[in-house]
Amino acid sequence: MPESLSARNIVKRYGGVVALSDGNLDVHTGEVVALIGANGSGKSTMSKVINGVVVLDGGQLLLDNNPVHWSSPQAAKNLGIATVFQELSLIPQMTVAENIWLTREPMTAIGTVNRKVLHEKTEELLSLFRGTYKVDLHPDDPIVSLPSDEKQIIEILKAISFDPWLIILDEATASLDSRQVQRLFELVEDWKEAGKAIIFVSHRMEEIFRIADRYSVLRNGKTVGAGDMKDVSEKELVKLMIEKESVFEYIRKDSKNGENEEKPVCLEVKELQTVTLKGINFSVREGELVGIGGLRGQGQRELLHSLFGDVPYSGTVKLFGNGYKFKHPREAMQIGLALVPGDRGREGLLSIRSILDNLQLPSWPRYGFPLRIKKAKRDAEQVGESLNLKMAGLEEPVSSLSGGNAQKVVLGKWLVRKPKLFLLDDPTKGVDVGTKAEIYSLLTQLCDEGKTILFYSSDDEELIGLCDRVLVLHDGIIRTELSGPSLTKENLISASLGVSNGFHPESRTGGTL
Amino acid sequence: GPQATEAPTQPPAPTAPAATEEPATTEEPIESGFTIGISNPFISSEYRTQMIAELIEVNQEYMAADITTELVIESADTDVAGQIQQLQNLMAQDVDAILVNPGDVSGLNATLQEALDQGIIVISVDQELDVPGVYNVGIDQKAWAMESAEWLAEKLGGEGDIVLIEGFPGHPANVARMEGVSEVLANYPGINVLATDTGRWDEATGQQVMSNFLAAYPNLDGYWTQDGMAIGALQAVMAANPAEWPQGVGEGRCQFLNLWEEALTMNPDFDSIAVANHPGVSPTGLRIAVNMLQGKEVDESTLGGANGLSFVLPLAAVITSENLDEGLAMCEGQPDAYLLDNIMTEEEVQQFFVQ
Amino acid sequence: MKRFSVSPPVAALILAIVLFLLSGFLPNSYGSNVDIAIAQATNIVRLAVFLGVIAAGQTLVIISGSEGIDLSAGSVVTLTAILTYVYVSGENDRVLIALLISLGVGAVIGMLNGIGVTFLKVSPFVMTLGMSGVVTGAIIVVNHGTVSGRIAPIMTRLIARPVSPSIPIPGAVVIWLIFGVLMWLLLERTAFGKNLFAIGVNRVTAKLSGVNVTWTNLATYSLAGALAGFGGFLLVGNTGVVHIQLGQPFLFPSIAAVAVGGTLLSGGKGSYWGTMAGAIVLTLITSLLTTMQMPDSVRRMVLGGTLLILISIYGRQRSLRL
Amino acid sequence: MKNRITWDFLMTRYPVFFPLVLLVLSVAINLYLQPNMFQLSTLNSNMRVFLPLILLTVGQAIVLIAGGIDISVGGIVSVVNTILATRVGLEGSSELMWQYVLISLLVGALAGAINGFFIAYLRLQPIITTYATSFLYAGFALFILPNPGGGIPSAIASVYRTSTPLSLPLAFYVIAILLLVWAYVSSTRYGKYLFAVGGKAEAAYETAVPVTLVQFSAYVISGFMAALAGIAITMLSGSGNADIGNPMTLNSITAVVIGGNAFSGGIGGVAGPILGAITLSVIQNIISFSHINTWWETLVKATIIVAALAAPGVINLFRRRRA
Ligand SMILES: Nc1ncnc2c1ncn2[C@@H]1O[C@H](COP(=O)(O)OP(=O)(O)OP(=O)(O)O)[C@@H](O)[C@H]1O
Ligand SMILES: Nc1ncnc2c1ncn2[C@@H]1O[C@H](COP(=O)(O)OP(=O)(O)OP(=O)(O)O)[C@@H](O)[C@H]1O
Ligand SMILES: [Mg+2]
Ligand SMILES: [Mg+2]
Repeated sequence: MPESLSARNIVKRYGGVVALSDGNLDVHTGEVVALIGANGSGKSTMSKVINGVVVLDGGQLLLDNNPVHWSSPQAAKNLGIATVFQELSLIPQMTVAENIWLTREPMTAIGTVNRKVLHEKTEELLSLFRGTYKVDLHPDDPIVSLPSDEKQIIEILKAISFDPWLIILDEATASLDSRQVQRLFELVEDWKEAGKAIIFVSHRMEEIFRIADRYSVLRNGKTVGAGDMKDVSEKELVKLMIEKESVFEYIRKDSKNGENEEKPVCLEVKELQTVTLKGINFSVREGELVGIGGLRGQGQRELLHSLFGDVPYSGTVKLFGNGYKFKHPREAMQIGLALVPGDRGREGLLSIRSILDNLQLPSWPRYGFPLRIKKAKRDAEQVGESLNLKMAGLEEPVSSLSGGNAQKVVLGKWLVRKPKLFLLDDPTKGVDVGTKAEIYSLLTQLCDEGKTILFYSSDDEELIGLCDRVLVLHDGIIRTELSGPSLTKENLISASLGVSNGFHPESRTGGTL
Repeated sequence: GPQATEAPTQPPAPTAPAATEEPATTEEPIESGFTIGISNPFISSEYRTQMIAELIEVNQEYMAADITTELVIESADTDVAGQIQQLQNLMAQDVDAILVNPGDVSGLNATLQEALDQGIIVISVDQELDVPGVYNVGIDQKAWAMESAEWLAEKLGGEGDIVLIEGFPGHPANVARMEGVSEVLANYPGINVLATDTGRWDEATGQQVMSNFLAAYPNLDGYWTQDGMAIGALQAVMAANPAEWPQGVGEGRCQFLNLWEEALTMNPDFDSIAVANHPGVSPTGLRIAVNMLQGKEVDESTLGGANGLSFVLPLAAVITSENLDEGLAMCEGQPDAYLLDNIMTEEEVQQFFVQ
Repeated sequence: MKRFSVSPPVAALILAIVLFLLSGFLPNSYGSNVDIAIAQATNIVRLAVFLGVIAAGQTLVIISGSEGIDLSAGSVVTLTAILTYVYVSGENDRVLIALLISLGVGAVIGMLNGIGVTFLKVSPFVMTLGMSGVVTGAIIVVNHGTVSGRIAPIMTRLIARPVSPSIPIPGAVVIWLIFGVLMWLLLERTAFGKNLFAIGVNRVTAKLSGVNVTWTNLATYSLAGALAGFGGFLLVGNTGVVHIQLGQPFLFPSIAAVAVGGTLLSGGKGSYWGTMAGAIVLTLITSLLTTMQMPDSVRRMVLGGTLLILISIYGRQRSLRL
Repeated sequence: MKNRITWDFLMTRYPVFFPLVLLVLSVAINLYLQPNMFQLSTLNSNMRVFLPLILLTVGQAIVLIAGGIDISVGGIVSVVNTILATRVGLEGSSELMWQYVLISLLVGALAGAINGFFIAYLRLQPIITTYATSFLYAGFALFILPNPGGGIPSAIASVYRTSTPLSLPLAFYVIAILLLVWAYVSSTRYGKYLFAVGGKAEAAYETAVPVTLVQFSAYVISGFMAALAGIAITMLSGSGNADIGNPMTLNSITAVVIGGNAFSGGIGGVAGPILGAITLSVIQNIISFSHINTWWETLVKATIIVAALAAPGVINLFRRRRA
């Protein structure tokens, strides 16, 4: 088993776009290296260089100080390099078991896949995350039917299924809730102990400081710093990443809580029921920023999507004083709603279309006939600037953007329309710290302007830092509402686990939460 | 009919020379109550629709006279396997005779042999088959083509540049026709064939090919073509309207005759000849089949073809500038796609039988 | 480093011109006679018009994605050509209504396709193939060999004849150019066009961005049917006669024209300019093969080979390994 | 909820379910119209006619599973037919036949390899590529045999036409073998690769599946199956015709879809398409025996096929209405 892998002076271009100009990375067994950088700085590209998915334009890979060259992902895999891809590498139509073991299926003597062993081995892997699934996963479940966090877990299990020595986790935590992240980190500790090497990519500083031993920072495709985690502070890292002093200020609006009391109610939900939701009641006032918390898959997505007219429901929804029952998102948009969906590739983007087409998709009808393209471009450019979008041009396909920049497009297309009520499903997923801060200030600014925001996040810090109050969903109902002083991490976690505020039954009895 | 039998009908002994050896021939021939099957693998053409319509019409006569009880028509756009299935289905329905317009010259042989073995009378219409025991009814394709080629050569005075637009290369009818054309042109060394192309027996393609030819050879003297392609070719000439119109061969279809009339208004010197490969051969074949079923003996001296089993029918109509008016009169009340036709009467088909 | 790239429509057009110029060296070709060369070029473009118009609907359904394709286009062309022919029966003042009938009948058939594809989730390939059979069946039922009619002089005048004696460009070509501009407007300068591209790429995204996917898809198939109907109307104006297989020979070439024009067959990306160029290239190749004397077998092989080379030049998909 | 899962479960996990229902239904109707349908001679004469399409459909099904489409299969059938008809000839020996059967299979695989090369290695779009190669193959067939004719010895043809070992049509054995081979192949690693590549090629590539090789192989298989179909139809017709395969292509695709395979790839199998191919042919029989007016036949047949294609969708729509 190899002991170390190094990337030296890596150059990688996509057509005219330079993704990496001078990428460097060292990783040794028994350690976790955090690969950090802003959106589009080249982290995923670096991962794909290491696992042989892309062709190098320059530089060298060294395995135990010997130059190696991958001719295909197969070659890297054969030498024990496994990857959790940011955009996942699962075949939707195939089952969990088939996906995990694809290319390494246990075989029978006559050359067929040994389904029994396949089942057993899959069950064994699935048990690693047991308890964090909403409903128990089965080896025969097709991938299409899974929510995004469970897909993410399958992708992780797939990567570790062949006992690699190097595991690349490219934003593997972005879709996971805190409990799942916790489980993953426990596993990472085990792997470390077992002498594996781990490359960890994440935009969550807290996670990085929790798990990583060393760091390596990319900025615009160039490695600008590396070292031991114990030697740096969060501020220093951020500065390396984005060449700016810390932007880390959540703008809490405690002062405003009172103000909002007088504002009119703009959203009122009564007994909303769907397949997963079992009767949701709440109301939101104009200008409020209300968070939705809870573990993944408790109905948050369904709540946002049903409010947006994408999922049928029963119950009543009053918006801006009138009752509505939308049959199509278009109707919701018309009265000023906007939805930023959680799965940007599947629900938010038109991959092969231009950035312009993506930004303007909901707004074309506003540009008359024939469409006033020049004006559309100007508007799109403005949004791009306001979001700090890193792109080669509006005409480039959106697939050429890095994950975080693509996320900005998903958010940006609604800004063009100036909606009144935002429904956000994990809008900062995969977004770098700098941009996150910008998005936060954008959101607070929107609220100041009288817009209302309903905001789900898988990042608890974000909910606490940003929201006026948080509705915590558990098993399809609002279990707890937290606001003001009760809005603490501890309360959020216990409420997420289905524990009512103030009580600490079952597992948490001994804790000091 | 009362005589409808489940046992295969006995064919009249003399007409099945090689195929079957009947052990016990019934003495009195069955005179009525016949079921006749039609197998047609191609429907997307006016020739075939006219053919089917005429078959139905002629059969009405026999039905009225209680001679036939049913005409089972298997007609669809299909391939060789599909036509084999058609024939099998006809056999499964105990038909007494099969009229087949074959989509493949030899692909049906084994299946037709099975039909013959069951004692079914098999007549191939429109296309000659080389299966001992199978009768053929149709025109002489070669003679048909020679007629119009001869006219063209004479019209040009044996001198000039011409092009040829043929049907499906490799299709037996086309092969026979092109042979005829070559034979005629061999007698006119002054006529120079610049190019040959396929119009796929299709008006639009014929038009396209002719347009190309007109663009490539602005001084063309004449063109020879056949069937529906003639309409497309004339359309192309009218659209291009060259200073000197080439002389061209036409088709015995009302649409063409109308177009001819119209062309004369553009260019009074235009001349043509219209010959039809008429669908009436099939209903004539039906009459022959019925007569055979009724036990009439075929006068083999009237037959031709490779196996001496071919009924060769005369051409239906040859329209030139002399009798164009007659042709137009024949089209009176007929649809545009109507092919000038001739179905032999019951009396006329008696010429093929021993009196 | 700026990427060097030529858009597929331009590439196809350049290719057509080069091929045409090279064809001058072939025996039996125009050689050095400019008049004949122009006549030949005009003729090719004129022939391309009908393929081009029939391929317009094809372009739309292919862009709409989810394996969108319209295999009923050929039989719709035949049907509307027959309807026009029968209805007009030589009278100029019936032409406009005949045009509306053609568009309407085409749209209805297209809508049936659309219903099958959007609501019943039948894959477009087989849905439209089945519909093609239904339409052919209907043609046979309605007019088993009894078509009677005639096109009106004004149709011949506008479609088949040159614009004026001094301008030897056929009317059809002018109609096609106007048609091309309208198609461009539709695809690039209307919200419908933008929505069409969107559903071609990702229907879920489209829906969540307010696009009425169902309606857009339905409208696209209906429009494609209507355009095929228009193709039938134009075609009969050129041929002057009808027959049961009038439109069928245009079917697969119409798909090929779309592909040669650089439109992504998997949807979401493409242009009508490309299809126009593709139609010209295909017609050109067939015409050139016609004037070259070779057996039909060789001709088919050359056509297949040329198509392969054409799409190899610029029809290549993204590599899995970047 | 439970009910819904059962239906979806049947439709997605057992794609054979619906085609089986269709087949049973159409066979029942056919049986009603033609009571002697299950007599050995009738059964055999039907099955021998269906077999070429069945073979072709199996190859098409595999290409569709792998996310492609092959519209050159008819051309390959023609090439094989013309090779056999010209090389073996009406007077040929059975050794000669065997020899050219093997050569035909190689030729079919080679033709498939040409398709596979352009699609997998040059990354051209499948529909248009196989459309182009269909001209190559059809042209080549015409080149080999410009005029219909030739053939194979009738003794050999009659082996195909009349063999009924153990009182079952030969075709049943062929179908059984096809099903067995597929049952094996689909549970091998290669089988998983086919589905993975058809499901999502990029993800398969990142998982180190040899994507191009798998795509390539699917076309080789399709070419091989087309050659088998070509051999079968030559045995059936006993003669050569360069256009013999052309009309079969679209039927093979319809059969695959009736058989429950998704056009988008990654789903389905081979059993469904085989049932689909038989159903298509049985529908033709139903039309024959129901004695409807000739002029209506095409319309009725096409309508039945469209209805069969739309049936699952109608059922789903109805179910959703209720839910
Ligand atoms: N397939 C592609 N084609 C063209 N450009 C690409 C492609 N993939 C990535 N890029 C570009 O390469 C650069 C680096 O992208 P990469 O995905 O490595 O960023 P990242 O650091 O992973 O960002 P994120 O945090 O947003 O995931 C970006 O500018 C991106 O636009
Ligand atoms: N995940 C998906 N992948 C591909 N196509 C999809 C997917 N989800 C939906 N579609 C397709 O999108 C089309 C429209 O879906 P849907 O009916 O949900 O949207 P809509 O028509 O915009 O909404 P509505 O019917 O409520 O007006 C359907 O044809 C469906 O097949
Ligand atoms: Mg990334
Ligand atoms: Mg819908």
